[in-house]
Amino acid sequence: MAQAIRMALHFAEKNLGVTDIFGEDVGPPLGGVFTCTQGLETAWNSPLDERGIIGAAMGLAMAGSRPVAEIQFCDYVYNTIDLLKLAGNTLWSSNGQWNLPMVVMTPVGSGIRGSIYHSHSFDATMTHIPGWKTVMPSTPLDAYGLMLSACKEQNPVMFLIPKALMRVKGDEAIPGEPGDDKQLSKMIDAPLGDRSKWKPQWPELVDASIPLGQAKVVRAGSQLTVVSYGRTMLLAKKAAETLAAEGIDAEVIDLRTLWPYDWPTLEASVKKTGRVLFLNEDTEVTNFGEHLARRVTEKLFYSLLAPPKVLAGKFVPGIGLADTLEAASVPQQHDVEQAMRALATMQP
Amino acid sequence: MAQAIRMALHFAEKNLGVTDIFGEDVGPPLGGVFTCTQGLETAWNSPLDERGIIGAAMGLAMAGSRPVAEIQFCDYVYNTIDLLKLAGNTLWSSNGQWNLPMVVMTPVGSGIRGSIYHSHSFDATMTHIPGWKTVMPSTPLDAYGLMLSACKEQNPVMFLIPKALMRVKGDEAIPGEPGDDKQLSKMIDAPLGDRSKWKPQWPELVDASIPLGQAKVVRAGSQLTVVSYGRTMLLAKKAAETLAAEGIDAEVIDLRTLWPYDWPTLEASVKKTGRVLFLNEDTEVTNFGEHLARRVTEKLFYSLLAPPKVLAGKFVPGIGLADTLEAASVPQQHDVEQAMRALATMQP
Amino acid sequence: MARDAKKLKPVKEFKPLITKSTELPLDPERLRFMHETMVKARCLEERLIAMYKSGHGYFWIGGPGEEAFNVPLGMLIKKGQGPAFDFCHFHYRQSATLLAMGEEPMGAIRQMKNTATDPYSGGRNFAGHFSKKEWNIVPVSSPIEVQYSMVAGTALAQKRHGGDGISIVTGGDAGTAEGDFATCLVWTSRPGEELPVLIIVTNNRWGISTPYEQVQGVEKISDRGVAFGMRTKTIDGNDPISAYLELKEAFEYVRTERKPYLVEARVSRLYGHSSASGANFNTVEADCLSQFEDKLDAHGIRTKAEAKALREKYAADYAELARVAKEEPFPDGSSIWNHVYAGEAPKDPLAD
Amino acid sequence: MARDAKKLKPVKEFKPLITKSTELPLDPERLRFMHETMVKARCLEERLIAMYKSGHGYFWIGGPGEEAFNVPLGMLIKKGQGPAFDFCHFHYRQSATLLAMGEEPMGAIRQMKNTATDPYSGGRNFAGHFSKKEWNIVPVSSPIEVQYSMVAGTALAQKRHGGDGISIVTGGDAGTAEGDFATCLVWTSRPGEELPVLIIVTNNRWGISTPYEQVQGVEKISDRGVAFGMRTKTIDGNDPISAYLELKEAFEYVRTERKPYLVEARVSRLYGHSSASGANFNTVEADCLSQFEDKLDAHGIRTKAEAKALREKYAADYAELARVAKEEPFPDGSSIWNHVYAGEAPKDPLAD
Ligand SMILES: Cc1ncc(C[n+]2csc(CCOP(=O)(O)OP(=O)(O)O)c2C)c(N)n1
Ligand SMILES: Cc1ncc(C[n+]2csc(CCOP(=O)(O)OP(=O)(O)O)c2C)c(N)n1
Ligand SMILES: [Mg+2]
Ligand SMILES: [Mg+2]
Repeated sequence: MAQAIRMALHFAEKNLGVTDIFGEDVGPPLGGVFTCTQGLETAWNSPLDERGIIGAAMGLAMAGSRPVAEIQFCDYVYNTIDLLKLAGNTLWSSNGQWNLPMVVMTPVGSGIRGSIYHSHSFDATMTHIPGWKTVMPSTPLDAYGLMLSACKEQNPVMFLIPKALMRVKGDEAIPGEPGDDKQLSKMIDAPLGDRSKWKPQWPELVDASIPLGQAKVVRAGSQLTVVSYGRTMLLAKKAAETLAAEGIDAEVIDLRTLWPYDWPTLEASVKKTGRVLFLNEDTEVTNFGEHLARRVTEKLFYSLLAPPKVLAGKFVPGIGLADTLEAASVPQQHDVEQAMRALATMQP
Repeated sequence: MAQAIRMALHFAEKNLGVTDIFGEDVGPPLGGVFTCTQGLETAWNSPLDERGIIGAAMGLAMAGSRPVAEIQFCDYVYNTIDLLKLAGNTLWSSNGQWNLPMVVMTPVGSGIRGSIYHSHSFDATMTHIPGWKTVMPSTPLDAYGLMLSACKEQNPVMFLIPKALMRVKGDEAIPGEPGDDKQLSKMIDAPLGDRSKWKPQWPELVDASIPLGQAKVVRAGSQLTVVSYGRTMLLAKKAAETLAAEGIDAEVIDLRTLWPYDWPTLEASVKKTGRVLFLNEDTEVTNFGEHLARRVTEKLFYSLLAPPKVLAGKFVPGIGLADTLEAASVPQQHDVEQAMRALATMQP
Repeated sequence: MARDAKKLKPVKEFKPLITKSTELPLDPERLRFMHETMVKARCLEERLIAMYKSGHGYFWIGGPGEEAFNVPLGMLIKKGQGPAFDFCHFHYRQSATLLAMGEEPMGAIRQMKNTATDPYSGGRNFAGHFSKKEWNIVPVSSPIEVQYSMVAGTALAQKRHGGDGISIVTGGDAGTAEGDFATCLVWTSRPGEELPVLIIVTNNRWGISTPYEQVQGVEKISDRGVAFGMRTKTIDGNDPISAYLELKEAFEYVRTERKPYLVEARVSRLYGHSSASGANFNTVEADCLSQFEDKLDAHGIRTKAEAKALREKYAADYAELARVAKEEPFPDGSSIWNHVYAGEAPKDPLAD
Repeated sequence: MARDAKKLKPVKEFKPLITKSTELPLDPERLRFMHETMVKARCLEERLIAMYKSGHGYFWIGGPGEEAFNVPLGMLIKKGQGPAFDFCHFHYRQSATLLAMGEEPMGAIRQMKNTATDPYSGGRNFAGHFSKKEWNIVPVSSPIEVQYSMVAGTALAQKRHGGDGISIVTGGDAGTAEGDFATCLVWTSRPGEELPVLIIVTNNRWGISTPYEQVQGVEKISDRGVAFGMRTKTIDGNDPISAYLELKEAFEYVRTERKPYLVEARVSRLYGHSSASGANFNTVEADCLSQFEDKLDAHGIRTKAEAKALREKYAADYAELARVAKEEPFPDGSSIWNHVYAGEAPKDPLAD
């Protein structure tokens, strides 16, 4: 997924008017702690100051530039919430004068043994901030296509990158990318050692953008619906396969855009199955899955065969380093299967 | 309510070990923009720096002092969310070594024509932060009693003050307060003009603390439950009276402590009525009312006669200054009545 | 770009700075413009206060007492849209600057009254919260000091764009305690990437009720720029002549060197912090307007009687404008859905 | 208070600073202690790196290269619990300071291995994230620079408490771009309310991969304190003798004057930023330990052979400790509910 984002940003700086890709260690030589910005022409290193990063992105957008700003880990975005709110209300406060075409991207979630400060989720906090669009892909192809749309947007977009999936290879190739992984790596991954003379060789990329606001039905099913995004999406997909073998037929929806989200797709699915699990890994109190559950319950109550279920992170102050702690804190494969099974078979 | 908080803080600095009451304009001469800290011995003016305020409170708590820090309006707390998270995880991260006995208080909500930046709610954001207790009174007596408990706590407490109720007089007196409002004002309100020689005359106050985590059934009823807190609590109470005249018997619960909240009281009420409205004025996406609705739905689904309803603020970037805008953005008396009526009469 | 070029002309064309006809270091025409604009600004703020006091507005905040600084500031701004022109990141005391740039007073009055016609926020925001995209005036927002974190962004675009457009940021003394002020110093002074930002602090020695001396150990706020290798100075913001000359020097440096300059201006706060603190005239602090009027009179540039007449004229004009605004409609409740997203139809996303 | 008094004694008692028996300005015993502690610190970090590289830990970050500064720092700290003693607001490169204060190395090894026995975080936090309430070592947390916002709080309590306890805060050069660094300068220098804080910046001229010169226009970071009227200096952090003497002067000032002092120490980063950047030895930067060993040898205080023997001894000792830690259990999954709230039983608040 890191490569997909890098290719999307390359396409965007070449074709979509992106002028600045910046943040801590985003420029050469490192090109981002997850390599998402290696070899990009407009990438530069900022001071270690998240408030300055968001503020500069806002200013650039105001002056007609098109910034993509990175917060190195979403764990470090929390001293900028006022600025994120401001970016989200500037158009509204000025009664339509100042829109802010800017993208903020940041790695989120658990799964790399990141301990307390490299495991945070940001979807709950972000979806509570009006005026933004929020995206979270679970495949490289979606990451590519959604990033292109983000870079075309007239409004601020928060692009959440599930860090557990950074190095995961997708089933579907990005148009233009060579079939061979090694070849791609040779072309666009910076070499070890001295990089001062290195230049990437970009594949011929095309505008395979994916509109914001469209969910994807990853697996059609009839007995229950699972709605997820990011790392837990993969758990849901695998769990659906496991349960299929047990005779439970689950529909799996990848939300992809968290705000504005694809209500028609959700509605149709829940009307069909009558059972729905909202799955994510942010802590579970005042969680975005609870918003989705509330809306489904309010609107589709009389179509429901069982209470909508939210499976999310435990309400603990952090994700501990030891594997045992992380496993107990955020949904694991087993938890997802169990929740789906329970939901599918629940009777009054 | 401002006087109640002031009296509680006086009691706390005299009897509960509170050492520092500080924030912007908290000390003399002003004693807080809402007069909550007039005449207090340990009140002092901080630099205009919210991060410094929260940081200093944490440091004071670490060193064995007992701070009550004020953020002048919750609208200005959003650049400190990282510090609030840190305060909430310090005990946990240090495996039990460092607890932080500190109180942060801040005015919240609409109702004073505060426009975009003096109308924010903070309950959704705050209840998503683990390790804190969060309180929001709707009467002066509760404000008094909950503040005393907050000042005794071993853990960080966020004390949200509904600013629309700052000047509202309660039905029940605070033990020790003179029956006559004018007399109380003469005793403890700072005079206009030169205050350098003024000293308050405190009434004889007692420890009327109210334990954190206990809701109050404000009105018993059988046909539906309304759960609220703060400004909207008063709307709920009044609406219940109006609806009673129409033959609809509503139970009204004042949550008072948002976290940890009083699940047994909620559960008992919803089991009885089968219909529940969660009412607050924070924006409605990823809202704390949605958490409550989710829990009720998951646990009490088969007792429900209608879908739990969340009535909250519209998902707009701000509350506009003009009355028309504010009225359209956050629940008003009429909206609450209408929602209760609809809920009470809803049939499949 | 055609449009840009058209806007290049300043508010008013003046003769060369130093003239022989007076000992004052500015030509009389400029001095009279300055004075008249200061009068307009004072009368406008006093009208807004009067509106507040008579219930035609919920909250007042503004810049009376700072006119001697804010008017020269506006006179030096290169107004227009886009990176070729100056960007203005202002706080809530900048009405005099807008007037000096040529803005009509009616907008401020409408915003005070929160009518739908308010050109800055459509009745959504407080008085003094200007926003004018045509002139690169970015929305004034209530949170103190956030503008100092944004200004590097517009300046970076300007540096890249070329030309002499600069970014200007203003804020108060107390606000410099926020980390954003330091952010501004850091981001505008990166080696080899210095940014054309005129960093201004108007020091009135108060943050609401808190005296500067009680909470800040910095003698001269401008000194905070020294470690960053930037030019700095502290100037008298109560004298419009010296303010003009000092600002002119700073503007020229930033425009041509494309580097930051930190200017602290000492100013008065003549009606207290805001309506929340009563908005009554403060008789202790220096009144830059009456001082300037004394000087103009002494130098035979404008007599006291003329000055008084001007004050009366504008007071009457703005009272009339307020009467007009009072008849204008408030925004419709349903308009809360307008402009949540650019390019999208207004709607409640959760409506059935 | 009885307990406080007992703890007053420093790590080790030394003779007077300057002795006649050597040209070096510190007595041989102190120099040998310093050296041995530096060796311990280096060996400990190298063991942690080895653990990481062999899969016995997920992430390493620490302070090799900073021993010449961090050991003297620890020697000067007045350790104990409560406001009578020094409070330590450290970042993640401070292991040498803890060892100099008398800490056992086993804790760091356990934290690296994230065992339940980790005394700092119970297997919850990364290596180098110390916390020890008994010695006022407040929890090291990953977010850069937040400690600079908290330090005023402990110092305020200390100033009020009386005595000579001070607060010490450490962090890196890149981090000074965060607003919290400025917050620290503002809050420690309020007029008449100055706080006893030793503000330290260890400048290794890197923030992960970003060179200092690329992003910061400040020549000497210590200059940022000048505008605030505080004492400042930039010192050589690679020489433990001068670091000791410079720190001693600063400690004494802060202890007795009860005012802040900003010290910037120039240090090396000998194994790169962290395990994320490979954690390999950097042969370009100065190695304070081998330089010090040359000096001690030249002055006949400790021969190279003795130094080598010490290194071998501690390397072996810590390898053994790591073997012990490897056998220790990880925390139980259910322990996530421990210590969410002080004084309350562990539980999932949403459990049925
Ligand atoms: C972040 C933030 N904190 C607090 C406030 C409340 N507030 C409004 S103005 C003000 C004082 C500002 O003082 P100063 O920066 O000196 O500017 P002045 O008003 O004196 O021009 C305060 C505390 C705010 N608007 N924003
Ligand atoms: C608020 C925050 N932003 C980003 C990071 C990621 N990060 C960890 S260390 C580091 C560089 C710190 O550099 P410096 O302050 O110079 O300290 P050094 O590591 O060089 O000692 C960064 C960017 C973080 N931990 N916290
Ligand atoms: Mg001021
Ligand atoms: Mg560094």
